[in-house]
Amino acid sequence: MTRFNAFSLLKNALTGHKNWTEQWPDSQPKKEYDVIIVGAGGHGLGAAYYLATQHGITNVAVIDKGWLGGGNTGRNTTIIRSNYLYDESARLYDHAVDLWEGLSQELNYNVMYSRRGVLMLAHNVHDVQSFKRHIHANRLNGVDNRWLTTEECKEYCPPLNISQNARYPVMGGALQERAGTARHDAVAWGYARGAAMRGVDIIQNCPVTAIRRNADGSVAGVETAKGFIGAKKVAVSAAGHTSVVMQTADVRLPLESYPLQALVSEPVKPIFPCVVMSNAVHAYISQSDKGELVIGSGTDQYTSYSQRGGLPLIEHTVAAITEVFPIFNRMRMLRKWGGIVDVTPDRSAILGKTPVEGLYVNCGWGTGGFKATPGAAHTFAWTIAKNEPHPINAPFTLERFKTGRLIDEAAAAAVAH
Amino acid sequence: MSAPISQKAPGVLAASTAAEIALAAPCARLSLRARGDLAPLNAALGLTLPTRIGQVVPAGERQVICLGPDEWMIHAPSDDTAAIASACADAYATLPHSLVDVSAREVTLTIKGAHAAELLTIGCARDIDGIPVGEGRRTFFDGQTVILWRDGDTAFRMDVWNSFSGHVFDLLKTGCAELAAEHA
Amino acid sequence: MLLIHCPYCEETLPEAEFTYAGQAHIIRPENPSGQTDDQWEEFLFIRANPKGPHYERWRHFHGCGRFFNAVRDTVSDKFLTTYKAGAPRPDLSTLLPEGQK
Amino acid sequence: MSEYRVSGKGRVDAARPVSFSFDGKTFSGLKGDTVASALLANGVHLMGRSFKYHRPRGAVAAGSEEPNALIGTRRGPGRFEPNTRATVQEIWDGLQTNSQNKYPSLKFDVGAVNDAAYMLFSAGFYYKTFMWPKNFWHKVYEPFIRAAAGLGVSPTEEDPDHYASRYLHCDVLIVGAGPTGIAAAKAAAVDGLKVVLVDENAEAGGTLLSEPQAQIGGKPAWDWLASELAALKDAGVRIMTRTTAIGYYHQNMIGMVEKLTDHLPTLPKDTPRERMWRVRAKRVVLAQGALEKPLVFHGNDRPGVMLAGSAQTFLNRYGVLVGRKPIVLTCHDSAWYAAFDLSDAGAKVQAIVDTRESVPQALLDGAQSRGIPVKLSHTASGTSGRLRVNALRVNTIRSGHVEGGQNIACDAVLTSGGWTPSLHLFSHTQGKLAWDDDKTTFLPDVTPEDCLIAGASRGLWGVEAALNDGAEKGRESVAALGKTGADATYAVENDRPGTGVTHRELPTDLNPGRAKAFVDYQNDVTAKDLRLAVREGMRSIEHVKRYTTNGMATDQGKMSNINGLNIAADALGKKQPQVGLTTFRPPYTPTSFGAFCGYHRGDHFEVTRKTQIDAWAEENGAVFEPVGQWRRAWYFPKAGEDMEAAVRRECVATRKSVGIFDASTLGKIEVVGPDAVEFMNRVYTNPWTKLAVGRCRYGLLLGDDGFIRDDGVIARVAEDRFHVTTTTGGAARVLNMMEDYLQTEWPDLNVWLTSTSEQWSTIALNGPNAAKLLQPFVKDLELTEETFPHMSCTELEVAGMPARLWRVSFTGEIGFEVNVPAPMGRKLWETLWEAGQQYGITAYGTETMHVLRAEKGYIIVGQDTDGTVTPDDCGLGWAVGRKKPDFVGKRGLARPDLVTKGRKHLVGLLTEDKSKLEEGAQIVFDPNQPLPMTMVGHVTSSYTSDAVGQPIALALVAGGQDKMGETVYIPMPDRTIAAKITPMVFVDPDNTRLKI
Repeated sequence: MTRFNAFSLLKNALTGHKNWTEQWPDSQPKKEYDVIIVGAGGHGLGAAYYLATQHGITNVAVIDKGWLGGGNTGRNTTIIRSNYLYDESARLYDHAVDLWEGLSQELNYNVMYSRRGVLMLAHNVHDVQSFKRHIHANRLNGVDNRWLTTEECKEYCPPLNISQNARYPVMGGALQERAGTARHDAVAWGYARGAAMRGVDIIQNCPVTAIRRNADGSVAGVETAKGFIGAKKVAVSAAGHTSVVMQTADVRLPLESYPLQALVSEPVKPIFPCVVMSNAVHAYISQSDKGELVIGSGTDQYTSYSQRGGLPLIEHTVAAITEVFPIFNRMRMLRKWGGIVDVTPDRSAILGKTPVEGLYVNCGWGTGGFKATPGAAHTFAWTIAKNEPHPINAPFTLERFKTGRLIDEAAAAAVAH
Repeated sequence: MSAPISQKAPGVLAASTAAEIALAAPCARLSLRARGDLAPLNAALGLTLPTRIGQVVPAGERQVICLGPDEWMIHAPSDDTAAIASACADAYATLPHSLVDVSAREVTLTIKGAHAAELLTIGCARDIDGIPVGEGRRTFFDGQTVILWRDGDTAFRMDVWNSFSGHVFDLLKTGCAELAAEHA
Repeated sequence: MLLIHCPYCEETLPEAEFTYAGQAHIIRPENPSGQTDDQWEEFLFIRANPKGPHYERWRHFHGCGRFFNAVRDTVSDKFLTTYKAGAPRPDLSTLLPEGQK
Repeated sequence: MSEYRVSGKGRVDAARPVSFSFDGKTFSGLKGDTVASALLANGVHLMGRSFKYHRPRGAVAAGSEEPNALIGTRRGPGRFEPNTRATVQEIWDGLQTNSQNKYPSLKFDVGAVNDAAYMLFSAGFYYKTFMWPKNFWHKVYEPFIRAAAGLGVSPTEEDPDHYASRYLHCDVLIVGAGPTGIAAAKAAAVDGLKVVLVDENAEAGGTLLSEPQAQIGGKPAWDWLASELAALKDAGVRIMTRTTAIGYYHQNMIGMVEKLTDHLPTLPKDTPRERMWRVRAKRVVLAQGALEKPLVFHGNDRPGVMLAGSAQTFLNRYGVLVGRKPIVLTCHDSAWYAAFDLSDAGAKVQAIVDTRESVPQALLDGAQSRGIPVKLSHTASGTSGRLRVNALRVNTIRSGHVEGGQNIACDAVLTSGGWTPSLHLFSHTQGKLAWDDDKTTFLPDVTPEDCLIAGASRGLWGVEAALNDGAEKGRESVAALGKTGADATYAVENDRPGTGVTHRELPTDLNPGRAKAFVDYQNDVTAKDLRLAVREGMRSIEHVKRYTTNGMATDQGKMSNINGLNIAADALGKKQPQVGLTTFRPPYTPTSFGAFCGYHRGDHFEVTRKTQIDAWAEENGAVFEPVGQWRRAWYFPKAGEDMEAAVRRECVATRKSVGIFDASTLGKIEVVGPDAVEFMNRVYTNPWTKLAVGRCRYGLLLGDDGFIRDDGVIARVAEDRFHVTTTTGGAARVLNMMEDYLQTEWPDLNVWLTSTSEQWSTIALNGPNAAKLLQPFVKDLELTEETFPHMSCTELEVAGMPARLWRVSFTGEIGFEVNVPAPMGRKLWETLWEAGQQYGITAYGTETMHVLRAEKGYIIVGQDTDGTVTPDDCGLGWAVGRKKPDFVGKRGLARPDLVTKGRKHLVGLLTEDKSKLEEGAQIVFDPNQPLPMTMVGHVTSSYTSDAVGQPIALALVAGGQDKMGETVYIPMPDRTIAAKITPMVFVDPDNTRLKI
């Protein structure tokens, strides 16, 4: 496989780009693998990549019902940050950011990790208290995050409306400068190329219909559209579809799948330097390198696999954006799309072993999945390889819903009084 | 800062060639909840409580709308409250129920004029034509719960909680002018 | 925006009047204190989350205020039926069109 | 009349000249022109620059699918939009427009250097480089790439226009007012059915506007159109023009955006710029027609190269010749008719170049009679000309082999690669598409929605076919509604149904690896890029699209998707359906944010709830804070006071004499019925059976997970009637939760819930003089310890107003809460304010309320708790009726982690250096540990306190209740603060101040 660099690009340019080779082959399934990963998104492909590079396990297949990277990996708003409140979350997401920063070089594939800063706006006293709590916790955890005054917010993000007469006045914000965005497709492609290079089979358009178990209850393999494929270990990383797949192994999860929408504007010259999140009005926005304003919306109220959200939610999201950035009112929406996010009761992921021997699960990321990709994949690979929790993913167990030891980022954002 | 709608004098608040929005005079509003054989309450109120949701039954100066399987809203002259309350109280032993005075909770806006129904479409998601004249519905107007009474093809009443009434009125007023310009 | 039939109002109305209330037919046990931790986890958190027909609850929040049950296909988002709270859980085979049974 | 304007042609108004500007130069057009047609009438083809290579570009199309001719449009301050389609924007006197993505000028753009290096900027090039040195990406490469990207510039001022929205319910909605849609509307317009016919163009008619030659039932097309539209209006059909159906949502909800003012020279009063229509239709007919496909060949993007059908439209609809010496390049019959029309209008058509070996005789005759040279079995391998095409390189194809070409001079190249049905809205319904091999295109298959698709959008060519199919689908639609539609069959003369063949790239004698044969014009994606993507392992059209950005331009692939698919499929050696079609996503055309916002901007973005006393607070200089949907008086600064000074004054005054506070936003629920007390026992943690009528009790509400959800004081008004209060933000949530349990779990209970939050205005009087102040206004009740002790409630008259009077305190002082019918609130407030002057009464806001309650150790749910806190955690164990068989949360409280040792407890903190802690600050036991530190809690509340004589704080600390008196540390960026753990009550622990 050709190594990517300016020189190879130039060389190929001069030869009419005829000599580039395919970045990953379209593999057909073998009879058996050491590890089968269900779901060829960033998380699944990443886990395969780290199994190969960190643990020397290369007899691995990544199986997807559709095209790789076609799920939430290719449908999210690419926000990356790690300024979470709880130690457990902060460690996991910060581990991810550490990996993000070197990922292009690691993969020899430019995933365009853009350290442009993520600014979270506080619109009321409660936000201020909550964000300061995050900032202090992050500081003592060694996680980058600092408070900006209203004026500093405006300076950092000039399109911001800081009029105190606004329906939701900006009372300051929490800034993580180390955070930013990345090119979502490139993440999937880069991991796929890296894994394939090391012998991992990537099997696309091959729905997994069931997980088969041995008489002793342990995992035997997966039933697929292309027949049964044996495996010593099966790891499910199927985002919105995880419940459906795990059900076939009689593992029932505290998960619900909701439609999540996002949209982009027509492309314009650079106007928006960073990422801004406003939880109070439910709006998330950045500008892609192509020039489009990339805007994240909320989830619809009902569970769904339709990847098709309603109009009212989009109306609210756009209204929220123009409330905070009135100059964008005459910009135009180019396209909007939907994804399916799997949500747990405490809004934190489930990442590790299951009651079934040899079956592992990585799910429940809600809207946080993309930013966690390298960190989740890296620690998930460890757990699959060693059959034990990685110190970083250890708290994200299934048991916590029984004991009540939740990692409740949602509750910590708390209810207004 | 203008006073809340509830502290304004009854009368026209906004008008255009398309429609007119007025604040109705205060009245008694009683939320009635009950299950089972309603006869004792019918007797107490001197009317037959409607049992189909949306149905309105007028009785003299009293008017009752059925809002739910066990819920009614009674509108009556303000000085009628005590009479209704004591009459229902007498029926309580035979038919336990809940009667709560919410007269001060909300205001009533009357919406009249050639384009009154169209005006409502700026905030009502449901089909206004689905509400027959002489009936009403509890429904949704730009995110707020309201009770919408249809008194005629082009005459409506809308009951709105105090703190939402300003928002709802401003929107109706904007629509009023918009429709006038449109049909000028 | 979905269209939802309220079994109490007997009208089919826009989703805007309704609020979603999660999976249906999860009955709160008579004596919660007698429940094991597993049972209580099941009651609080474990959800079917099916891809296809889903028994779920809605509330006609801006209308009659009633909570009611529905069966909705989570792939097409179409309602197969709605029914009053307390009514028995309808049999799927009576709801699905031929060929989908 | 400019040399390209043909008098007597088109639907523009020759008597109404309109002047507008483009890049500062003034141009003249006619009423009815678009910017594009007007510029073309002035011989201007160069209208923009492409995204990546900055190549000069002109209009290729005449409608909303235009990818090249994107301009900035301005109407004075605040009214500017980028990326407007010149082919859609109607001109009006004074309209200012400008070209985009060029520097310094459209004619000379330095960005065009990229074009020279185009071999470098191949598909996905940026994934392969810009990686070294590592930190250069952030500092050098990305800023460079970003600056190069984007088309127009963003608006920078606030938008002065307003926007609107409406709901619309109808029986039949027909999208597209071409022949198909009009025939469908006519068939559906029966029995008073509500029929709506929409079209994105300024006038209805669709194809008919470009085909005046057609004779429908003996009538010339335009006469027929006029009479049909009139008839439809008479029949009550609502015809909406300049209205785009942008998206097809669940259960036949269609979003439509109506443009009301962008075409007007002056803005009418009270008229929104755009209106979002949320349409709910019982049946929908999609009649969006078809889009012409460009041909893919080297230099096919040069200004002057455009779609033949669009040239025909520019001529017949706008009376504009796109060239005097055009040449036609095609593989489909339709382009021949364009040649004929232009020729008849006086253009000297240089040749008709058709790749096919044979075409219908009628076409050959038509060409011959007009003296147009015909070149069958010919292809084109290039164009020349710098800013405008001046020649087409034409080659002979002999037995599949392309021979050396000859240049034919021309001033326009009219191409047609055939037609693609418009399936956008059909796809929004999640409808399935079926590949048609003969037509080499996708056709609609089945859709889950109550929707039919008709005419050209399902592959039927020609006006007659469109009319008859439209009529049939119209009838089908109303038949589904139990009605019988009007019968009609249409016969059309001079119709132009055509056929043709499909190409990927046109055959050429040049090296295809070097060709600049564009598929996606705007994004500069060439056939070569698509083949490269496939070579690199991109096997699905989704991957190819994302890797090359083909189809991701602002035309959303209208021009490029099918050509891209054909080329990718060929490269993969697969059939198109195996490669797949990228899903169409809303909106159909780019739609302004304003249209989505509608009325929800500024003050109306979301409702702002205000109490009856809010206006008084504003008049008296209050500063407000948003709390949920409410705005509440935060504090009442006097001249020269900052927040801290004002709050200290309010606190001191209240503890010294009397303060008045607006508590009206508290949620209130009336719980009534024989089973009221049983219901309360089940919902709240506390026991209620023994609470006497006329008494109040603090109530604590948990979720079934055992964590605190809400709290409030609750009064037993009668045996079977409770007056419950909730937190301000919790009101709706708590009532919903109660209804949920009542309706779903305990339907047997005879009890009902009614929200009375807004029935009452609630005024709180607190302070040693509160009783003295209030006494004169309450006859027949002595406000003494004996007659009306703390936590009493009663119904009586206060200042002549019917009231519910409570003796409660959220401050630790003697306190009363007076509830009066809401609208009387301000009168009572002013009465008490008046009378209170003798005691120096002080109005206080939420901040002072927070300080006073914290001094007394009262918690605020949501501030001191965060959804992970149990009653025991915050010292409220006493409020839990453990003997009760059950209450919401009882089982949850018994879960392992909720009974484990070392949970975080809410305690008081006093700093050793008397400094004020920051809310949210984290707490550690060992200040000298390295990062990451082990945090054992955080500060939930912190205030300056004159009553205590030093700042106080509440904090959650691990095992805090067992660590009284111990020291903890709060490491701040600049220094570490030591604080001592204390009980939560800082003021008057024995409640002596509560006594009158």
